[in-house]
Amino acid sequence: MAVIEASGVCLTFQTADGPVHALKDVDLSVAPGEFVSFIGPSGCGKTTFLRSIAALETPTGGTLRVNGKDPDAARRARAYGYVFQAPGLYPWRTISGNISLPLEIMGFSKLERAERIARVMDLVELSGFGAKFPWQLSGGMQQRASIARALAFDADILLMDEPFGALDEIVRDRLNEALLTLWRKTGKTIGFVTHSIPEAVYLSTKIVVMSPRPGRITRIIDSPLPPDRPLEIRETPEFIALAHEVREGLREGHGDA
Amino acid sequence: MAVIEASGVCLTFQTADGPVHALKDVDLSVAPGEFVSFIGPSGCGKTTFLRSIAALETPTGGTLRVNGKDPDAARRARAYGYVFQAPGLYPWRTISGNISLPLEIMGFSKLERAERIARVMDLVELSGFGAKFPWQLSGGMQQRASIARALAFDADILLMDEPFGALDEIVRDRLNEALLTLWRKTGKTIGFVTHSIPEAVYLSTKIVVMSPRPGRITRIIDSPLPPDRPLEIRETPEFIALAHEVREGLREGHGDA
Amino acid sequence: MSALPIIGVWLGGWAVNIWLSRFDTRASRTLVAVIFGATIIALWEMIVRIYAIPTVILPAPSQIAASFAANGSILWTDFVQTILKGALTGWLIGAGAAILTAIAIDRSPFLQRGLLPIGNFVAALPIVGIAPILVMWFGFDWQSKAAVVVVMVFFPILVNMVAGLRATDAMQRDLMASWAAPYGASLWKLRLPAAMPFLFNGLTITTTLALIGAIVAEFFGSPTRGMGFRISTAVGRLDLPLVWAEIVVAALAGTLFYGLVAALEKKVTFWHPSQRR
Amino acid sequence: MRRADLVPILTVLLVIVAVWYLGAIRMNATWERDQAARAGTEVTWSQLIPLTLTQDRPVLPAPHQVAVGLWEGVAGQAITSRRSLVWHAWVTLSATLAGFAIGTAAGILLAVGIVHSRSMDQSVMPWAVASQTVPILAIAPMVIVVMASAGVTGLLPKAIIAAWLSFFPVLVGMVKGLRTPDAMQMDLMRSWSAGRPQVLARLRLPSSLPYLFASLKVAIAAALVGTIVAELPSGATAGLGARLLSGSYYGQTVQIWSALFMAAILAGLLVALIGLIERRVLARMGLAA
Amino acid sequence: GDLTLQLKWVTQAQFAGYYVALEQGFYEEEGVNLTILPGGPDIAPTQVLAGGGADVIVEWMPAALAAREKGLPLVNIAQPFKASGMMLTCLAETGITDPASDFAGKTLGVWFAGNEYPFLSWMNTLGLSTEGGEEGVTVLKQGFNVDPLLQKQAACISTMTYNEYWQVIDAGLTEDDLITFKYEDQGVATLEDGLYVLEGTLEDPEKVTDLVGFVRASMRGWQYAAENPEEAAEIVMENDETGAQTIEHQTRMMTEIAKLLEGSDGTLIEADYQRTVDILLAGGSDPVIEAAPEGAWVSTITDRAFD
Ligand SMILES: Nc1ncnc2c1ncn2[C@@H]1O[C@H](COP(=O)(O)OP(=O)(O)OP(=O)(O)O)[C@@H](O)[C@H]1O
Ligand SMILES: Nc1ncnc2c1ncn2[C@@H]1O[C@H](COP(=O)(O)OP(=O)(O)OP(=O)(O)O)[C@@H](O)[C@H]1O
Ligand SMILES: Cc1ncc(C[n+]2csc(CCO)c2C)c(N)n1
Ligand SMILES: [Mg+2]
Ligand SMILES: [Mg+2]
Repeated sequence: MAVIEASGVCLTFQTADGPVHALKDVDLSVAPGEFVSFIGPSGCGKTTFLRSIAALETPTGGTLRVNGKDPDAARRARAYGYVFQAPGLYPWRTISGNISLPLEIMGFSKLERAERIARVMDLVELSGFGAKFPWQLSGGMQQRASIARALAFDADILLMDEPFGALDEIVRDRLNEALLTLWRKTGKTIGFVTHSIPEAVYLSTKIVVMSPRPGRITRIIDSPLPPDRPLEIRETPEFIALAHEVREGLREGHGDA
Repeated sequence: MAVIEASGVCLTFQTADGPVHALKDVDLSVAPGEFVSFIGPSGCGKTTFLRSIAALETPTGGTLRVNGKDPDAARRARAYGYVFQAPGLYPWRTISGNISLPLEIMGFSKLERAERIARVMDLVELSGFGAKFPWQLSGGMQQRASIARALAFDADILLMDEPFGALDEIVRDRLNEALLTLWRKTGKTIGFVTHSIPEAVYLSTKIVVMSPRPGRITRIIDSPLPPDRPLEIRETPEFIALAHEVREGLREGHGDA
Repeated sequence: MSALPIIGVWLGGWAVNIWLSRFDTRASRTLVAVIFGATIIALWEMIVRIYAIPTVILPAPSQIAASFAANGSILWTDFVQTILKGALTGWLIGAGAAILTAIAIDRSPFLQRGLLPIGNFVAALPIVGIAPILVMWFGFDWQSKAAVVVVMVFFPILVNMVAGLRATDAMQRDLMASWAAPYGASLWKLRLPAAMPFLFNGLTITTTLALIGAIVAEFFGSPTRGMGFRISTAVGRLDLPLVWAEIVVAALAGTLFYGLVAALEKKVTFWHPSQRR
Repeated sequence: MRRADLVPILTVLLVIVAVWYLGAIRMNATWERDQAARAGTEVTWSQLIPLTLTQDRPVLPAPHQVAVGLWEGVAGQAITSRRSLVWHAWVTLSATLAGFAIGTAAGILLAVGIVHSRSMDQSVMPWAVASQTVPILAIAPMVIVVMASAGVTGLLPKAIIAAWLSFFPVLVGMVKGLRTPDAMQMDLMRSWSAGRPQVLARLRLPSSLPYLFASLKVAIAAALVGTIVAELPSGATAGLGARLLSGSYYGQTVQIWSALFMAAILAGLLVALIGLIERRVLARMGLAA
Repeated sequence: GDLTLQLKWVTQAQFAGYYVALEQGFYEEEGVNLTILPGGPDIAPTQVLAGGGADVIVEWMPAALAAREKGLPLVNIAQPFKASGMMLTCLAETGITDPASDFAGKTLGVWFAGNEYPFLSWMNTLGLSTEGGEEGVTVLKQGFNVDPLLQKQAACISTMTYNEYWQVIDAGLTEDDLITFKYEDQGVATLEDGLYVLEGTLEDPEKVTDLVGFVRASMRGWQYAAENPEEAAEIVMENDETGAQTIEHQTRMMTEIAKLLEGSDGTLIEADYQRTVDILLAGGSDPVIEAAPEGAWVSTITDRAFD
């Protein structure tokens, strides 16, 4: 059974300047354990689609099922971990306090909280920084903390909206590697929005290219790359060819800037 | 004669936690009409160096000459156009009002202002948006407006601090092309800070790789690429080799993330 | 038992408002506020009547309205004396002086560092306390009321304006520097516009302060007109409906004054995020 | 206040004191000249200056006279004495604190309601603004009398007037503060399917604290003003306001100014105290600036 | 039983009788548990009474009768003060010598909040408008002190023989610098500082008994105060919560008050009442009261008290 199943999903925002068609007739099926990247020019509806999956927006047409339920039921069943572009940590809580927050809300016991916090902090290589406040950490560390927070409660589906947009290339490479490892180890289903073609190609099993006005899917590219991907894979011809294909797909839908 | 001539430039910030060595023994010579990119991990002093050139910071050691004068004299002679990472438009002025501002300050006549505004708006593909206020435009458009503003008064030296950091890849490609064209046409000297290796390689005649703690130059790579560069050049072996060299240079100086 | 209709009216008004608030248009928002006010007035009238509260303690809204209608010319004279002459003049002078002072000290970090903490301190003081002194210095007529208002509004506006002049972000200042802009240009084209949201913060806060200052100062001596004078005299004569009519005038004038400044703010600082939506 | 600011602050204070002395000489000179004229004599400047600075009922007392008045009021009396400024300050302080507590509680509760109920937002806010334009200070005497008729006397009527003035800044600040969490933070809460009370306790309240403290500083100053004005009409009861009034009644300008400075010091201390608590709390929360 | 007394003004020797009686235990002897509420510039005792905040008030008769006409049924139950202490004090340098001819065009300071009636009656009898101009007088709402005279903001200000007048003197002016017009001398004196209750109170026999005891004790207090001005001033000082009074001023005030008490045993003299009413009724277009009041005083309390 598909984890995410969209057919004919439409979403129109009513604004003061008239309706904005953020999504139109979007069809997509994501199998368990897939790593799906969404790429496309600004305003093409990537965020809107991710938010619809997480029941943070409600589509105005079509059907969208998550784990066979409607998205809001899935949300209430705490099926999602969501990572935004900015770390969005609470400045008045320490790093472990931040990771602990969703666990507190979901009613985990104190003991279990401590255990889970330790595990995810280790996973994102932040052990030892638990007592620090967010602003005492670099941007990259903050972003890792926010990923740890989304991982802590072990949702099946991880949705990440440009999580590495603000980081410099070297740090980004490292986090990309870490994310791949995590995905291989846990077998989670991941939805990932990015602006970077190499990043999309490097990470995904499936690349969804979108185009704006109205927001729709123009290409779905399945990646032939193996799950094990050293950073150097980016200089292989397969990689470059795939990147080229994605770039082509992007150009098509890119009428204007 | 070199446009920018730095020898042994040091800059130390006195902070509450003790001195921060933002720049140490920086030597660099930039000839007229060169396109110099600065690349390096966060905090390595790229911004600080660019600001020192523009006389927005004062080095604490070494000598720095611009057009043979000291930077402050060059500033007063209006030698610089400066583009910051964020657009920094004045929200109470329209787009053309913003572009007009430096022209008003420098005492251009009304007629000439109008003429120049039209020209640079056309250059950055913003014609027709002159009467809009900054917040009515997308981030990319705002950034282009801020570039137009720096171009309007035709300074010899253009200093750009991660001007395209916030833009999506396609728009970024376009602006990169436009910037190259402009540079070829006008023969300006350009100093350009970026985090993106492909961008640095694509644009520059000279790539300056920096490393932090203390901020210093670790490599200066002169580009063998021809001035005429179609976007496809990025898939050529020379390009990839150059990118590889830059990445190596970056890794060297990159102790931690 | 007699409380039943009161509770009924309250619940009724509340229910209508909950229903109305869902529309969230401009008209419905106004209507909600009006209904809220009308409910309170209706409750007031009912409470006064049902519990037979003596007029000398709390007059009913209907009595206040009657007194308002009957004393139009008195209310107008008092309005002119206290609000137009005392509060408005004082507010204009105080605001003008504060703005000019702020610009004057803006260039001197020394003065800023010396004056601002003191200004902040003075802005928190119970300035009305100096009303008797200023009445002693400036005489009985509106001039002393205006003086009280000047002193009351000066520091809050000064502090806000100075903060505003410094509120330009570093990038905007650096841009000016990179264009080698002279002082006048950067004041006129950058710092004054950037200071407007702060300035208006000070201006709106002080509208109500100005009214309070002008009215209270009349307690320390006044000619035989003015809202503070009338209120204390009418209390002495047990003419409570007139007292409340004056209060209504004060509240109306205050709300209007506040509204005007807020509207001006909207016009001048249209570009500020808090004004957009 | 940083060390480096001390020199400019002292300089400005020095200038103020100098101007004050000059003003005192000028304003008090009229009286000395009139007295001389009545006695048919002339006064020279050198006689005038010491005379103007030592009057019993100066129009403007000289700084040292106020300082002496303040010192005698504070240190020259047993603090339980009716003549002790400390005692009067305490009377005023207790009503101020009570009013401040009531006002703050009301402001916070209203703000929570407004943030959660749209109909409350639309109906309460405009009237809260209007409430502040009611010249409460002018009707303070009436409020006191009316409350007395309902059997409420002593500290509470003053506290209510103080509360009336102090709830507004808290309300405005808290509404703003409770609404500061950005869409992303709210969305995070939603993606964890947190309930309203959880969002309030774990997101809205903590993020509103900086706003709360900023408003509390304004509110405590407003509460002090309210208490002092509420003390004015009942001239014979205790408190700094009563001191101010009786000073005025008997033309004791030194007493007025001493009471005024005592009030100023009280205001300064209260604001500083809140600032201290603010720094402590925010530091513990990692929000210190 | 319990009684609450609302004074007209701040704690000072003007009310010494009540404080002395309280301190000497006279009220206790009568079985009255008295609470004294000091007044202030903006406290209208009539309003406090109407609101139920007090059982008895000290008030001037013009204000009491005006309130009665407004529908608040005030009744005078005793009148400790025989004579009026009101006067206008003018600077001699203004050249005012005769009220009838010299006030026109001048600025005069007047107390409001219910204290303006005697002045308005006087101006009515003089035929002077209080709206300013050449023909009338300009009226200032006089604040809390005598500054308007010292600052020459007014030609004359209202003073009491026992209080403000001496503040002017204390400020450094001499009697020669001043010229005073007592209301008594001008024939416009109205009764001051009487004791008033609401009609309803008199219908309650228990309260009436308390009031009888209260009036008897109060008059003992007044007598004691008049005979021992220094001790009375001391007692006043002890009861002053502001701590602003000086013993010299209070002693002098007590001496002056004693003069106003002379000739009264606390019983209202009908002729004085009639004179006050006539003055208030007089004066052309805008009299203080429109009609002669009925039942505005009773002698039952004083009769029982001084039997
Ligand atoms: N709440 C909203 N109200 C109205 N229009 C909206 C809203 N949210 C998004 N939109 C519009 O919907 C379209 C799609 O927006 P969306 O944020 O999904 O784009 P995106 O692909 O994530 O772009 P970006 O790369 O810039 O993040 C845009 O035109 C946007 O302006
Ligand atoms: N005004 C300042 N005061 C103190 N330290 C500063 C100041 N400006 C910069 N620094 C420090 O100087 C170093 C260099 O900063 P700079 O901004 O030049 O880095 P950068 O290379 O531009 O980094 P980024 O890629 O993050 O923009 C950093 O360690 C920074 O913390
Ligand atoms: C605002 C104000 N109102 C009235 C009086 C006058 N007053 C009422 S009782 C009394 C007797 C004590 O002197 C006096 C003078 C005043 N002084 N100030
Ligand atoms: Mg997006
Ligand atoms: Mg930088």
